[in-house]
Amino acid sequence: MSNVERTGLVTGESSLGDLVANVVIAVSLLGFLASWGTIFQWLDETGTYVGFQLFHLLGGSLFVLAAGLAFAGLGSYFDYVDSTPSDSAGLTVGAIFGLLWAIVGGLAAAQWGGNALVVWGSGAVAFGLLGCVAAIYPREDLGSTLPIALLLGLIGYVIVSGHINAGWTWTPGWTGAEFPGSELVPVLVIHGALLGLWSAAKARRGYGAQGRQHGAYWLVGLTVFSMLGVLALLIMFIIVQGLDVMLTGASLTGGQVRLFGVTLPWIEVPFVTNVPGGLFVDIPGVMPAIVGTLWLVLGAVTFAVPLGVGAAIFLTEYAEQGRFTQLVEVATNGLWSTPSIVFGLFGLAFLVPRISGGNSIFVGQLVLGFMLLPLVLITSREAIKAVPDEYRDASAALGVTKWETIRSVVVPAAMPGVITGVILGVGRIAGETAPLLLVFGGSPFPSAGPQVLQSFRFSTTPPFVTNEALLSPASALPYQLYSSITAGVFDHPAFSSTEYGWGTALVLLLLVIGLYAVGVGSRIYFRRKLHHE
Amino acid sequence: MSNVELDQTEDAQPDQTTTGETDERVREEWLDYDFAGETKLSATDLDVYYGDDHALDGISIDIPAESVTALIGPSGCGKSTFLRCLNRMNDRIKAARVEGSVELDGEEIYQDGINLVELRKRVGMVFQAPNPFPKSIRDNISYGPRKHGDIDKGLLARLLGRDDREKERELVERSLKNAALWDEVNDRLDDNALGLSGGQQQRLCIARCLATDPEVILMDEPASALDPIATAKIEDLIGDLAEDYTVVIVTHNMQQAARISDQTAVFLTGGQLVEYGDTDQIFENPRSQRVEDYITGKFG
Amino acid sequence: MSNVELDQTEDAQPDQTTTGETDERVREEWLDYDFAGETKLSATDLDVYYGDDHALDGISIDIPAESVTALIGPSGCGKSTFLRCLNRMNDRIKAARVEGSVELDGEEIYQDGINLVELRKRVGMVFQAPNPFPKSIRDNISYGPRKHGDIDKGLLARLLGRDDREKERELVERSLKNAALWDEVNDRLDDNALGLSGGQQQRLCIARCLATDPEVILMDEPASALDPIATAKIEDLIGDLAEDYTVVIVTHNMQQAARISDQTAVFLTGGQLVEYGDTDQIFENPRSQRVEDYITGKFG
Amino acid sequence: MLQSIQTRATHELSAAATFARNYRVRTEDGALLMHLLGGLSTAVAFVLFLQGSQWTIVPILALLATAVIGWRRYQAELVKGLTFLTTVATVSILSLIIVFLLLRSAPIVAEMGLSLLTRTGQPLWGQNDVYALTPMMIGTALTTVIATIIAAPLGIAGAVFVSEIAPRRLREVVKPGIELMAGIPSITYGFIGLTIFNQYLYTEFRTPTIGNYFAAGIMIGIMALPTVVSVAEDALSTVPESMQSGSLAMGSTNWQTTKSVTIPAALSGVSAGVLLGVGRAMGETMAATVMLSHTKGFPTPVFDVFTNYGETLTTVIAFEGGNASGLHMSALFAAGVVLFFMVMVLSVTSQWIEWRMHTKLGGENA
Amino acid sequence: GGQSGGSSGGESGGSSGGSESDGTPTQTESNDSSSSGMDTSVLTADGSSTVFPITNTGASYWNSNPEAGDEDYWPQSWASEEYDTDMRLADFFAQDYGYESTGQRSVPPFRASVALSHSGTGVEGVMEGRVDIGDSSAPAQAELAGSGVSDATLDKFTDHVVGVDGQPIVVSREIYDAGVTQITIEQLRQIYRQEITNWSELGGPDREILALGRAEGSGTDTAFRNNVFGDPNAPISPDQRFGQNQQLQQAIGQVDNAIAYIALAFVEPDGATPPIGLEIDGTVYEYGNNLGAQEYPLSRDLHAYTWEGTSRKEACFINFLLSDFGQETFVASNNYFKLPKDRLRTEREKVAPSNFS
Ligand SMILES: Nc1ncnc2c1ncn2[C@@H]1O[C@H](COP(=O)(O)OP(=O)(O)OP(=O)(O)O)[C@@H](O)[C@H]1O
Ligand SMILES: Nc1ncnc2c1ncn2[C@@H]1O[C@H](COP(=O)(O)OP(=O)(O)OP(=O)(O)O)[C@@H](O)[C@H]1O
Ligand SMILES: [Mg+2]
Ligand SMILES: [Mg+2]
Ligand SMILES: O=P([O-])([O-])[O-]
Repeated sequence: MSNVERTGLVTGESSLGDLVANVVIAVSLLGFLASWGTIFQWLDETGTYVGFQLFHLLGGSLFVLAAGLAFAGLGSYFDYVDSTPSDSAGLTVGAIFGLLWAIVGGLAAAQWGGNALVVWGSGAVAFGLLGCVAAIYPREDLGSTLPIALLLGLIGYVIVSGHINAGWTWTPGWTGAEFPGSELVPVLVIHGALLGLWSAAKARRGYGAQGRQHGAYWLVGLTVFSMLGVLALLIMFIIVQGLDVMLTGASLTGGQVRLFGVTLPWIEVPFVTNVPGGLFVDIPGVMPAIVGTLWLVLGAVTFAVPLGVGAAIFLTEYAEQGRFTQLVEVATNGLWSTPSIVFGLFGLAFLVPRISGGNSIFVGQLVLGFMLLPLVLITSREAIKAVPDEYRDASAALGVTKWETIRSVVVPAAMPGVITGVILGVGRIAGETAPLLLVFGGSPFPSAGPQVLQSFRFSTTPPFVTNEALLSPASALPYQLYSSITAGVFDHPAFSSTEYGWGTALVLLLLVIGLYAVGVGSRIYFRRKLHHE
Repeated sequence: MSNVELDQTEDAQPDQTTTGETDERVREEWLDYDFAGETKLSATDLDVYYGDDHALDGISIDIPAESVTALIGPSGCGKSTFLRCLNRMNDRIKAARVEGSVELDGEEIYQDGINLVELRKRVGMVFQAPNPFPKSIRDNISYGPRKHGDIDKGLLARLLGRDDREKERELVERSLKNAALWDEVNDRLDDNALGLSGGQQQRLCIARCLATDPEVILMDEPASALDPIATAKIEDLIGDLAEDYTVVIVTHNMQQAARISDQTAVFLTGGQLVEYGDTDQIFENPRSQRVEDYITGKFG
Repeated sequence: MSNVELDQTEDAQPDQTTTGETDERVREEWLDYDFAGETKLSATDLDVYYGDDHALDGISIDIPAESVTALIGPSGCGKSTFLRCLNRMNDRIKAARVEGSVELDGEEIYQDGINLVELRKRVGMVFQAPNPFPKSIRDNISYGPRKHGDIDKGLLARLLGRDDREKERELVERSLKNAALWDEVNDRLDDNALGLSGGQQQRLCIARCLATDPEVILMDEPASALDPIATAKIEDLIGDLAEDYTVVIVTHNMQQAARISDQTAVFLTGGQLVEYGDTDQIFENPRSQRVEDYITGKFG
Repeated sequence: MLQSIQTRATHELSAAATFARNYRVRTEDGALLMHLLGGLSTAVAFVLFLQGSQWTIVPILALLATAVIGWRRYQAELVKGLTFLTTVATVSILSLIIVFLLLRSAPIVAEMGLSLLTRTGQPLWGQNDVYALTPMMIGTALTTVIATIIAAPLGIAGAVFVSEIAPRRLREVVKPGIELMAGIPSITYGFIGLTIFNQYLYTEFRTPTIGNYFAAGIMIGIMALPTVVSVAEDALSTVPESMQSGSLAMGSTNWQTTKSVTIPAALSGVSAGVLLGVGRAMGETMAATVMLSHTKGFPTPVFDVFTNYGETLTTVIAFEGGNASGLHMSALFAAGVVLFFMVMVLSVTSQWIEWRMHTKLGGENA
Repeated sequence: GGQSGGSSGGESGGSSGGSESDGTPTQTESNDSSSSGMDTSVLTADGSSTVFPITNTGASYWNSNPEAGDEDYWPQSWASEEYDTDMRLADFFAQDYGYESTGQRSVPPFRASVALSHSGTGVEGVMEGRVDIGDSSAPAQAELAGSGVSDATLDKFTDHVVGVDGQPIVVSREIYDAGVTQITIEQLRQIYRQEITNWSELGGPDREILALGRAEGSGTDTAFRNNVFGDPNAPISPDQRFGQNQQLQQAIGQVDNAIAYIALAFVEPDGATPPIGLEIDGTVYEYGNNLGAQEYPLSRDLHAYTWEGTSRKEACFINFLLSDFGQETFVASNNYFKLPKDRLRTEREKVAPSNFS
């Protein structure tokens, strides 16, 4: 990555200072991971590992950090270790240390002095000031290590000595909740490890501008990886919970598919192809919900794409850029951030009585279409704006009219952007639940999907065409998931409600993530294509 | 360029007033200048404003048919603006306001009811950076004629058997040959035009312009984005084109202007046309001091 | 520029092999060339690749201290690439790979463990388009020194009474004066730098660079985005700077190179350094035919 | 004052007249007729639809017919007209939403007046025709604040990481990955929150109820995170490379450049991203609906996020929308109005900030 | 479009093969019958999660239209011995109302679709014409109490009672095991007024009471307030409310200190939601013993409301639920009480085929 980093990484022989800093970094990482493991209950909080109690290990790791940091700071100060520290660790660091020490001071005062505001307040202020001054007054190498070392040592002592152990609880007066040591200790260690990591990373590069960069990068990097880890865990969790359900009775060749009169073996996934309700299903599935979702998406797209693209063309190609376009822009952005439940309310008040009199697919399509519309408009506009003016000029210079230019040059060139936008938008509305509760949902576990195609009827009285299925309620994946969670009266020997819910969640996740992947992929593809040719 | 002027940086600037007067005199002189060919395009008292910005200041000039006329001058002096006046591409710029008159074959193009489509078919344009459409080479060439209804190869036409493929094939071949590109691309007419090199793309743009059979070709620094070899090819091509077409070319490269043009017009800052005449005369013996300063590289 | 060469377009290109040989001979000659001053920067067998693209091809050159060295050559020949090698800004380009050696005062800058911060403090850079930070003029100037910890004026410093305002004031004044901008902006040092004109912005960037007290100043076409008057000011400034600093400047304007530089290096397509020597000699009497062709405007 | 309005009005009028005249001159009679027919049939269709008439189909067919005939004769004019119609339709949808929300919330406003938004005494909801949105507003505020505390710093850190710190390889994986995460349906988050997180907090921390503002807020924050990262990263990566090069060439470190040049220059874009995330958090429905306890009241102290009360503006609509009628329904619409305006304010603010950035930096390529 | 109908709507008995033939006849069938003037559109129902098990199971059977002799669903013991028919289930119950038989599995004379929310929604829905049948576990007037609905409007509801629920009080397993197996109705009231907040006050462990409730507007909630507090709008303050019975049931199972009122179908005497006895005026009402008794104040009727009379289609389906087969299969097997003989007779009369000839 950064060249600064690269050079530094290969600099010189590893000195004792580097070694200590590396050890501190490694120990903080271990403590960090172990604490998360404890919170996720992968590690037993009362268990014994490598001969020590888990909490003693965690507390001990803080001791190690404290000692290492003290060495790193003092070593640099007394010139045992090469470094280029600044005059002071800086105000931000001072403020943070002050805050941390203020918490320590406040708690300590409350512990020994009582719960009066004067007592813990003055304790907090005194310690806070001390911490702050200790951080900013001495040179950077001392200011950014010693206050932390002291703090970590203190926390480590409290944990190892058993003042705070798994059974201990903190019951603050302002809430009914209680905070047990079994959860507090890992939280403390996580934060302690982050502090130690930052400080050690700084020391590793000899403080100064380079050290600050190193410290910041480690801190940000670790935070971001934890965040990604949590997000990935969420997805993994759904997959783990839902996969068994989804694959119940599935086989690679068990199914059959008819192609040109020949019956061929085919993949069989009953959970995906079966209906949930009815009597004759061994393995209830989500087929009607998938069909319902597809109809919803199809309707929304048919409604929103022509409107959105049309409006985008008008706004970019025809309209004078002025107050009117600005108004439309504010309106579309507003529409884009309007909560989905508000769309649902609107559908309930405005569309339901006028169209179907009750929940129906058609109203659901329209409401989702309203939600899709601003996204299609915004992305189409961006895409059309991104078409280089050179194309328009070239076409005009050949004596081609505006509309012909739009049709033959602008729209084709903007198409990739529009398509990508639409796919991403579809991914979004396919998982939308809230408005469906109000305007769409019918039987949560139907025994048949909506038969839209078969239901067209023509007549001589207006409205000439009717489609009963479109005007009836149905089920869709997110709606079905909601029903499984809340109603859950899904009684079938094959699955419990929750199992069925996880299976539905997985199918929904696969569908939506699949759509997103196609969208993101197509954007990358089109971008590459555009840049390479 | 010789090295004689290299140390003249510190020379005193000529007095501003004097220059003005000189220019005035010079100008009257070249207004009477008689070119060999007949006049194809003629601008009279042309002023262009961008908002309050006076970009062209009373330009009057006659451009003869079937020859190459070069427009040179420092950046921002209005060369491109003037060029775009000649096929009314300035109409596309909201802020631009044009006053005065331009005649094509004696017919005023700034009159109400003028058919812009027809005008731009007759006065084609090639831009600074090559800008082929992201379509196949063939479609790039036939784009103009198809939009004008000269070639019809839509689905309907195909169904009705009124397909103009043969006509299209001929047109593509002729245009590409005229633009000296046929030999390089005839085996990949259906490839995307964006896959061509810069020089090929620029010649494709010229071919595309030729396909609509224009009378005048305007070129705005057509070689400035190209490497020397591609530039040389384009320059050769321009020489050939001048046999059948009236070519007006903007360039910032004075050697290029000198090499390829028959007449040269020098614009200077402020949107003034300071001198216009035979290329040899302009470069060897400019009448105005400012033009001489410009040509010898004192500024710009 | 004289008109002598104007009709030489059709001249036969010199045979490639011959040229190569000539260049080789020429090169050996100028490698022995002795400059007046001591050598500040010296590149040896420098190759740069962008992926598979060979952008610089074995460049060896000694750049003398306290003088102006101009790099000229057609577009894409690698001038900017070479310049960026001198302060390792090429490290930022992912695709770029540098081989060979560059020494600053005899110290190799392409060695492991080099302190890039220190290097770039000593070798400053001014870019083609002015790029001031969206901060006040004062903060633009003091940005570098503050980041290096030479000036401290944060809240903390103020609280502790360690405020370096006086030092900052002096530095700002000195740098702006050196960049010939002080008179124009001294009454609005706290205004946003983006409010300055292009020429002023560029001089601000130069002042910003001077504020970190570099030894070498690299400039990549610093005046190409500016109007003639601003250009003239920058050129004057460069002349003055050469008294204290080593200036290396890339320009596409040959007159400019001739006007302001002491030595000139001519790069030609393919990333080769074809000729290097005293500016007067290069422009009056180039040894290589290709350089002469280039200088007289046959291409580029 | 009055005069200036008058001159302005005459000015606008004359501008409109000029526009009309130009339009009249430039457009052929047939095309004019077509525009007229199209506009008329759309208007009629809309009025009929408003009344719920089954005859709505007739003007729609007329519009279609006009379009089909127009396509053959005046294609360019037709397209211009049609695209204009679509634009108007987009704006009308927003206006319709506003109008209907306001109309339907009028009864409760008439009944409760301002105390709809300020009442703190019992009864709060349902008794004696009293419906106060105050507890839900507090609930929305609490969840939004918690979500913002999660999403804003982490989101910005993520954006900085992706655009400034991560090596290119990693970036090419992480960026699309985060975008994928933005697509996970909120009901899925809700399901996890309900079965895992609620449960964890209840057993470990003995929270008064299963599910509370804290849990919901954190879940919503995680949900809004990818949006913030994505938008903020876009803003960071549009900071011109030349500015960063300028800083680096002066010998500052990458981190100094990020802190002192890149982030300040992208600040408006980054804050727009955060505001967008906050808007999402505020409007988030499903996760909160399945996670909260659906009892209405005020936590004491007000920042007790583990309180047994749990209802937000969105959840009350989703939870009770199905079986409400009369004043109760009207109160839910009022909740929708409050929600809508809060989010609208955020949206307009973020647009304004972004617009400021453009003018300040002088366009994208400053 | 027969093909896609076959794959999407085919209820093909668990195998994906052979579904192709299902689609097309459906269409012809419904075409024919609609031309004969019969309303064959989908019958929709919505509302109470308490009534849902009854109507939904009914709808499943109805939609599946099993053949006589299908031992799982329409066994000989019912078809030939009770009803003396060899027709399919739905065909048989529909014929008296003039519907033609389809003779096909999974193709009923008309489909039934039952949605799920609260009683309030069902009552509103049927009133506003959004659905044909409104399920409710509390009387409509109690559901609508306080919303200003006039008596004239209330008169337009046609009440059909399809089963009886004896709403039990349940607690978390831990509480039950700790010995709290019976409380008085006064203690129950105090719990839901937050006057008793700790189980130790009831002889249980020292633990906060987590008083759980159902959503306002649910029949269970309305009935509870009506029956325990004497007013459907009585203010009660449970700690937490849930949308449907199932969610409530789950929550009780998850925690160790909850109490809740719930529908019979969701009680698990040996599982996570054990019922406790309720002492009223000296009588102890216990699960499995006397919850169905008329005197038990929490017992309640389960309604299937129709609006402005009952249409042929609605009557046909409700009659199906009221049949002996229906009472046994949909009501009793879902843990509810069947209607007593005399009430059954009056209810059946309301929807008798003779009303529709
Ligand atoms: N679209 C426009 N809007 C406003 N001003 C413009 C516009 N285009 C050009 N100008 C201004 O008009 C003047 C003439 O511009 P023009 O592009 O014609 O110059 P030029 O001679 O072609 O310059 P160059 O050699 O840089 O292309 C300049 O001052 C320029 O800033
Ligand atoms: N970031 C890059 N990635 C890949 N190739 C590059 C990159 N930068 C430059 N090149 C290539 O390296 C060669 C030299 O480029 P360089 O920018 O050094 O030329 P230059 O002499 O400065 O040209 P100019 O006068 O146009 O600025 C060119 O062929 C160019 O395409
Ligand atoms: Mg130009
Ligand atoms: Mg360059
Ligand atoms: O029967 P309910 O679901 O309305 O309680």
